[in-house]
Amino acid sequence: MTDTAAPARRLLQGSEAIAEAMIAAGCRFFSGYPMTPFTEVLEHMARLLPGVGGICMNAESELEAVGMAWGAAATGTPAATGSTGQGLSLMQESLAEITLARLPLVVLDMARAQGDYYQATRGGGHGDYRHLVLAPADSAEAVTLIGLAFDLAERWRNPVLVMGDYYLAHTARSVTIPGPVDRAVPAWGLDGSSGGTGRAKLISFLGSAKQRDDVGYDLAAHYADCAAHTSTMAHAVKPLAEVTDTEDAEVVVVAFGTPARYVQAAVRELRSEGLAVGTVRPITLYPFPTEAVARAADGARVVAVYENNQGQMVDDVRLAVLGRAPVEFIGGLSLDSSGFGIAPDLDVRVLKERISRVVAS
Amino acid sequence: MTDTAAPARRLLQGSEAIAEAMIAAGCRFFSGYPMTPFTEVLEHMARLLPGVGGICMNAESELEAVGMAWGAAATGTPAATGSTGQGLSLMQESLAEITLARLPLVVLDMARAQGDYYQATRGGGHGDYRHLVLAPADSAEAVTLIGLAFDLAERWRNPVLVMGDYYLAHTARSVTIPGPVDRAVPAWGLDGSSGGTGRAKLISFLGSAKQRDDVGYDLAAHYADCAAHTSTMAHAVKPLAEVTDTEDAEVVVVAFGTPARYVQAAVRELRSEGLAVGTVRPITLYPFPTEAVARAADGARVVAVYENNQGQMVDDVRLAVLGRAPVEFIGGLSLDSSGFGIAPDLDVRVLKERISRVVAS
Amino acid sequence: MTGFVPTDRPPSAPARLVDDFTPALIDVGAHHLCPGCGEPVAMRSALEAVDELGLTRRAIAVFGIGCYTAFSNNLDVEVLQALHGRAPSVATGVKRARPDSIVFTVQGDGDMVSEGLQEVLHTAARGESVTCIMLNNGVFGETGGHMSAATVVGQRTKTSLEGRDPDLHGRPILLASLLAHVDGAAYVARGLVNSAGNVARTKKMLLRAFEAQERRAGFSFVEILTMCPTGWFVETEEAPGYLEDNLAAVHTPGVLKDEVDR
Amino acid sequence: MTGFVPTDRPPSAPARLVDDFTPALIDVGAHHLCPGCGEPVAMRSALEAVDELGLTRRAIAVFGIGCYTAFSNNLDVEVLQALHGRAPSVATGVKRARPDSIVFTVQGDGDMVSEGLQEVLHTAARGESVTCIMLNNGVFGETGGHMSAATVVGQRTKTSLEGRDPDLHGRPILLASLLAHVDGAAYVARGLVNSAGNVARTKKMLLRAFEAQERRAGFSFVEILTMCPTGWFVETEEAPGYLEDNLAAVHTPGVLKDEVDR
Amino acid sequence: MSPAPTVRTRGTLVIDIDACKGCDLCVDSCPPGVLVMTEHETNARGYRYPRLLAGCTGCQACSQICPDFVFQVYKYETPLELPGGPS
Amino acid sequence: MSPAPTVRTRGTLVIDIDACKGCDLCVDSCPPGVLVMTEHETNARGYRYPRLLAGCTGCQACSQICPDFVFQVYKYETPLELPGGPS
Amino acid sequence: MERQFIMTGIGGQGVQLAAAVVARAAVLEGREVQVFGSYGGMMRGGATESTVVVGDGPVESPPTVGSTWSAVLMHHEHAATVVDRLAPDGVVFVNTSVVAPGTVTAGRVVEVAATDLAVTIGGIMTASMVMVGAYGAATGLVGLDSLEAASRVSLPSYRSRHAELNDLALRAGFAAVDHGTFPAWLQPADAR
Amino acid sequence: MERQFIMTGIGGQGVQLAAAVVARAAVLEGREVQVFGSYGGMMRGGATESTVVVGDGPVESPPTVGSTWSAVLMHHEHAATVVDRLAPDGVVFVNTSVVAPGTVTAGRVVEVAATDLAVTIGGIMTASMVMVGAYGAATGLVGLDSLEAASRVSLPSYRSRHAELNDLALRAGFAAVDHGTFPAWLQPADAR
Ligand SMILES: Cc1ncc(C[n+]2csc(CCOP(=O)(O)OP(=O)(O)O)c2C)c(N)n1
Ligand SMILES: Cc1ncc(C[n+]2csc(CCOP(=O)(O)OP(=O)(O)O)c2C)c(N)n1
Ligand code: SF4
Ligand code: SF4
Ligand code: SF4
Ligand code: SF4
Ligand code: SF4
Ligand code: SF4
Ligand SMILES: [Mg+2]
Ligand SMILES: [Mg+2]
Repeated sequence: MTDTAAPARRLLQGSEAIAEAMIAAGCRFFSGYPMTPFTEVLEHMARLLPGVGGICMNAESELEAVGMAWGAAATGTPAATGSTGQGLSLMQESLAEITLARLPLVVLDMARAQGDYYQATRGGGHGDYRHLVLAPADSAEAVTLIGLAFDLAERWRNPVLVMGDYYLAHTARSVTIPGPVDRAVPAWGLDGSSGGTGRAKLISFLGSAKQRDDVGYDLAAHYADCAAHTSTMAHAVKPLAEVTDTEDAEVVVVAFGTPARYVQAAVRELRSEGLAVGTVRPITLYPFPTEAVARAADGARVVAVYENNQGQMVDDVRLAVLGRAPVEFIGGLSLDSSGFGIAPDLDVRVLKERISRVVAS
Repeated sequence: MTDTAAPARRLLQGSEAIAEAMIAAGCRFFSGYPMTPFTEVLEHMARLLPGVGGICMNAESELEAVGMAWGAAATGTPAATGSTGQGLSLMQESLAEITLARLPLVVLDMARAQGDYYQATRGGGHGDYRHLVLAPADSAEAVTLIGLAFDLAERWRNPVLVMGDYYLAHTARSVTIPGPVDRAVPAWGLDGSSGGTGRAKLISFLGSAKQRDDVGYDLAAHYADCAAHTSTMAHAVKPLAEVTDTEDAEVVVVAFGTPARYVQAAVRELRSEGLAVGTVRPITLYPFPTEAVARAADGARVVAVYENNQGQMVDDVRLAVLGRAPVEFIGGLSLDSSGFGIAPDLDVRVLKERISRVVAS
Repeated sequence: MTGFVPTDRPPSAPARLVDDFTPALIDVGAHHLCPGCGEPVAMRSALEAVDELGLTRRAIAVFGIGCYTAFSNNLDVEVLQALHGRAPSVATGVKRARPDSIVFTVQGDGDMVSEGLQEVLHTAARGESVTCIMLNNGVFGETGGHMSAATVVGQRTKTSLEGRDPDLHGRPILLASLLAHVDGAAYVARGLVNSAGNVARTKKMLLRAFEAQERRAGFSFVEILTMCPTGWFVETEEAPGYLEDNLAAVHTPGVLKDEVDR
Repeated sequence: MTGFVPTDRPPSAPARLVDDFTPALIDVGAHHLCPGCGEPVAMRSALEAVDELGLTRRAIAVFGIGCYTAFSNNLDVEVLQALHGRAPSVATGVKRARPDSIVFTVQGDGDMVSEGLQEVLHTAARGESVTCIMLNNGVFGETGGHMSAATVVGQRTKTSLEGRDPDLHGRPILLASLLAHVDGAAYVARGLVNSAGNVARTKKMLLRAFEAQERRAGFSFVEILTMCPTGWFVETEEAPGYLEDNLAAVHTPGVLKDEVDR
Repeated sequence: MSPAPTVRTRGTLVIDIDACKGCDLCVDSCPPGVLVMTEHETNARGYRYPRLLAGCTGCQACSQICPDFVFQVYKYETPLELPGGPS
Repeated sequence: MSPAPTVRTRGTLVIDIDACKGCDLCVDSCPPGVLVMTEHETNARGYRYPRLLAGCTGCQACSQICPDFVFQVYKYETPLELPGGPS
Repeated sequence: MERQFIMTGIGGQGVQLAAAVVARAAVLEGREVQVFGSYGGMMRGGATESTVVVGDGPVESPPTVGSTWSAVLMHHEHAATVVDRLAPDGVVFVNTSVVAPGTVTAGRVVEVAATDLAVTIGGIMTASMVMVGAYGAATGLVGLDSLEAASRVSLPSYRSRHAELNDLALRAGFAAVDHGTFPAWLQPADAR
Repeated sequence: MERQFIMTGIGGQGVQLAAAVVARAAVLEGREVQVFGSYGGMMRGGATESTVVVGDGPVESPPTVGSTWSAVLMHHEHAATVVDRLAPDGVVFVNTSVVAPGTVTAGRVVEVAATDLAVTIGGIMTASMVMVGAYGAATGLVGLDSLEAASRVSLPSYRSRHAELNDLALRAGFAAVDHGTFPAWLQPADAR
């Protein structure tokens, strides 16, 4: 649904809003392989990028998509790739090593439910690495977080994952696409020009020490640097969360992404029915808003967690609450037969019922 | 190092012990792609399997290796594959879906340090699925756990991951390989013979409902079944841990795999020097021995966690301790320049020093 | 209505049933593929070949992911569902573990030429005794009509709206032609199902491919060009002609290699 | 000692230096590759070609993972280290983002014919304006001498101790030959470095491949057969002959395709 | 009025009208051209569908090309002469 | 005693003995065959290494084939006649 | 304040387009809007449903709603699940050319013979537009001008010749019912 | 009880093989054994080290040890890191053909001109075997018979013609030092 009249506010489906936001954020390279509901973002990028002098590659597989994005990122071009969680599974080796090569990259997980939380926040690949993870709850927020993702990727030279879902992709909202951001080509980007200077650039997940510096590959040092960097980043990046009505809440419900919108709606109704319920919606999944959750849990009798999966974020909630209150899982995988991520459970009545049960217990 | 004299006890390197134990456990199909320190297991399997009528495939990549193992597993043949954590990254899509296809498979992660804990225990792939994870600390235990892995895989029709490392692969010990286990071909295994009966078998990660049953792919039902199965399995499988000297311990150190042997040695020395230190070594990483850790933590002043990574299992320890005692991370990634997983930190003196610091604090 | 023969019940004059509604080894005839889709026709041919050769009780089909996957839980031969691109390796595992079975894959061009090109080439080079069947419509039907590595130059798809442009998107990989150059492949053929005559010719190729497997001559491969009116953005009745003029003009049908008797 | 010319210092008679210790664009001459390894020789040729064509200030090398990776942090051209098998896609990303650069990959046969076969084929089909260089020793040198998809029949490796057996392991993929059949490839050649003459001939191929890229003729590819005495289990001095008699007898050297001027 | 012309008919069909998706493939592939699509009538799913004229040969071209397995094909033991033919 | 035979020598080398890994490739590739490996002497890393006889042409065959970049090759401005030759 | 509007029918009735026109019209009037569409697959005759939420501030509702202030039923096939969700005082517009009059008893019912009207103006496929015109008239959720403007930008360029027909349909619907019977807003958007 | 034995040298000295022979000999005597070897890469002259732990019960030591009861130094190059780890009363065997006598001052030193002895018996590459023979004699950690038996099974079949030479070397070493000077065990394995 494109609003060609292009007023300040436009009615855009999530996929298109994300694509437009990426272009505005300076993204000039995108590569992907179709998979619902990521496909639509790819289609929009294929349509939009050439117009701004960018490149969109219809890669022949997810492995090739992430490889292409890697190459473009290494030139300092703001780049992104993505898929559903399933396609991202194929990219895990590269995603892990791109992080160790200290390259900025924005990765979209247009997930099919919320079962990719572990993959996104723990890194499904090998070794110690972390991506920053942002989870918008609607397309308006997606527009903001996409901008943030490119900023963070550039600032930290680290992949930033943005987790969406089928609802986000297919829900149109009136959004405002911000003005374009100009990103300078970073000094470390490859373009060939440093060849023959005696200091030709090297970008490698094995570290950037050169043999002429008498170091050779010093993997231990490189990994230690990367680990220190991850830790600095994790502490420096501000965890974001939307907190509602938790001051006096007996029950605090934690949920993220589009499902959180359903939880919030259910909680609003329960509040209006006189129940002392509040919500925390983590917006950054890594770093997790541990403090916001801990603070909300402090006065609560019980903390409930809703996720459209078998219980993954609940780990992070428990780590935040650390015994201050019991943590109850009220989620569970819900999917219709398309498998794309439409969830029968995402119904305010169902959620009210589950939350009420926790309140009553 | 092969002891061709073949007495009851043989001096076998970890890789060879694992291979011999797999053969004894009934493994008749193995596929892999070389990557140190997994390569050696592959070489031994290539040598040993033909002799027992089994098949070892030198796959052209990790993706193809896991595909071949998938096919063999679907025939009901006890099958295994593996790699390092890096190679397993490439297998994540398949490993996730093999689980949803309810197939037994043993997967070796001959890891390069301990950075694959998240990947192994959370599933690096998409969606909700879990592998059972076993982490031997030496080749003798590896022999036992390999047997257990094949038993569990068969019993639960679920992949079981065995996590080793460079030390395990390259350390020879005197071990006894148990007698061969005979595994019956399961009724669900494909061999073509059910064709034309009106009830031809179907093995699919999309569920095994057939259109003639008027169900079509009922993904929601299938995923719900799988989730229920995972949960039953996680509760039924007995978590294993080796616990030493925790009754009176002020400080409990938690560590797994070969590094735990170093921790135990350090703790033995500290005990003999009069310090009240104990250890918990998780042997099953999933299900995690939550109770054993919780019990050990109960009287302790502090729980310390050593891992040769930037802190991954520490999540599970915190989830087990749940605030009963402070949990301190005393690990950190340590690697020599080969990158294969030899760790300068794995030195009893270094570990004693770190543990003493926790005791003193 | 005069002039029409009644077709709502079997004939009253003595007659022999020569073709029944639901083809051999397909459980349920109704399916959700689009009107005019060539894939059900190709599936039918493959299963008829299995049936005619008496391989029903030994056959194991390994499915990739594409529109044809709708048949994977609808057959009366054993089926193993593999991931997008991965069927040849999975088939290899099956065949090596059960050497007496007859193993064939069903994959699309997106599956086999894009996502999983390497799998089929390695499987062929290994001379693996399996049969790979590719339903080639030059497009990702399932995701809504995107360009694949087999899309021909000029073909309109959702990702090549102006037609595939060789300068921008490169040229198609002619998989059967490539496979014919791989040593381990014993039989390589390319058929099409845009007319009854071509369906019959394609069936012969399938029969020969299974024969190659039976005789352990090596890897066998049949590519079947199928109509995808939806993904091509053409009317169903134009699709057979579009197939002929576009796809078949580049992916030329015929037997490219037959070393079964060697 | 009589009869030997002193070689511990430059000559005292007037003379011109025609070849220096460390080749052009290699930072440090010393490396840890095995005695008699052909890979440093191939690396040298590739970099000399870059140097001679004046491409030094525009070149970006994308490395795969194999023994040659030892050179990836040892060059005076820009280097991007890719994963095992993945260099062609990474090179594609670089080239598309920086169309004025000259992008080439350095990969082994394990990297390119086993793990990453699909990447190079797709890159070629796309007609990507990059040069892929494969160092083919028919073996995974780095992991200790295992069979690759390019290992020739009869070749002994750690995973084919009795020699590669076509019935068990299949037959090698002749990548250059296959690529020559892919439309987007403009230049495809196979050289070898087992003698000074062959080194010179191979260098010419490399020069031509870079020229193809400069002229945007399409994808260019040079396969270089290299000695791996360690992985072949032969003495260093036997390796050049072994290469000739075994690998080169199957992977036949020569220019397989040259459409640069088209 | 001359007697209605007849046409030699060696086969016939049963058509599962509601299974048809109106793609026209059968019509185009019938060698004697004895299949014609309805013009306005649609089946339960809203598609036009084929009807049979006299002159079917029982060749199975329609059943082999039909993506929706709509046809049963019969061959008469003795060919019939049915009214119809070129009109 | 006749005068020692001489041989026309158009080039010469500097050899970085300690960089050599004793692979013999240079020796086999030298067209006039003026490189010979030591028999017992080894370099610092324990490898035999090549030595040069008179008659080098400066053709660079050795330097182009040497995997360890052991050679500097010089061409004399005027060829020398050095003692040596067939012995 | 948020107003929900669910439109349902079967594939081919133009339901998604008509709902999008209402949504765009609301955007043109400065409202905040959210639209979620779902279709029952690629076959003809499958269920198709669109949920539109219009608010004067950022929409808080999730993409699908448990309770709706208004609904438009184009076909009886999948109407039940929508009627179920109708708020007690909800307004429901029924296409009585297809759905037998009197079938729907919940909420406050507005009956429009939309398909008949559409045929009259010369395009059976504009029935949904007729319905949306009527909806605008009765609720004032969006005005006729906005609907017409929105209809134009919602059509793909190669279909612009349909624009006139759509305008006719919108107007026919607008004229077919009483105006302002079930006001969506306390005051119109421009008076805020 | 556990006894640690670290053998170190440079690549090409046969260190890994000799250490494996000690380990296998201990297995033959019914002990529990653990061996971890590390090599400095594929180049000649790199460090090579093997850590053997022999116990009468399951070995508890990790693969590498911080402190060792005994060591064999074949070359001075990488000896320091081993001498560092020698227990205060540790026994260290020094190949004085290569390491200058008197160089090592830590622990209780046994000097053996192993390379010279090896040359005498006709195989310079058996120096490590000589050393191991001497080690067996002085410590009794393993007996000569076990060493000889272990040596034979440790050789790859295509090298069996070296077996005799190895036996000679083991015996030469065994004869070169005083027996039982630094007993590893309180009593021999078979008397347990
Ligand atoms: C790894 C992975 N990537 C992407 C997809 C999404 N996907 C499903 S089918 C398909 C394309 C199918 O095309 P083809 O194989 O040609 O079959 P067709 O639908 O044309 O019959 C894609 C990209 C997937 N299932 N898995
Ligand atoms: C995904 C992955 N699998 C396996 C490896 C281990 N590995 C490193 S190099 C190599 C083979 C190298 O062979 P080739 O490309 O022929 O290069 P060569 O060493 O022969 O020069 C392998 C398998 C890896 N690095 N990454
Ligand atoms: S999209 Fe194409 S391939 Fe898929 S069902 Fe429709 S016509 Fe067939
Ligand atoms: S293993 Fe082979 S390729 Fe690797 S360095 Fe040694 S000789 Fe060269
Ligand atoms: S059987 Fe042959 S002749 Fe009869 S209707 Fe079908 S296609 Fe026509
Ligand atoms: S081919 Fe089948 S589906 Fe198509 S019109 Fe004919 S009967 Fe109907
Ligand atoms: S330069 Fe030529 S002639 Fe001189 S030593 Fe080298 S190879 Fe021989
Ligand atoms: S080629 Fe080089 S490394 Fe080999 S022997 Fe000659 S000088 Fe030494
Ligand atoms: Mg297709
Ligand atoms: Mg190689």
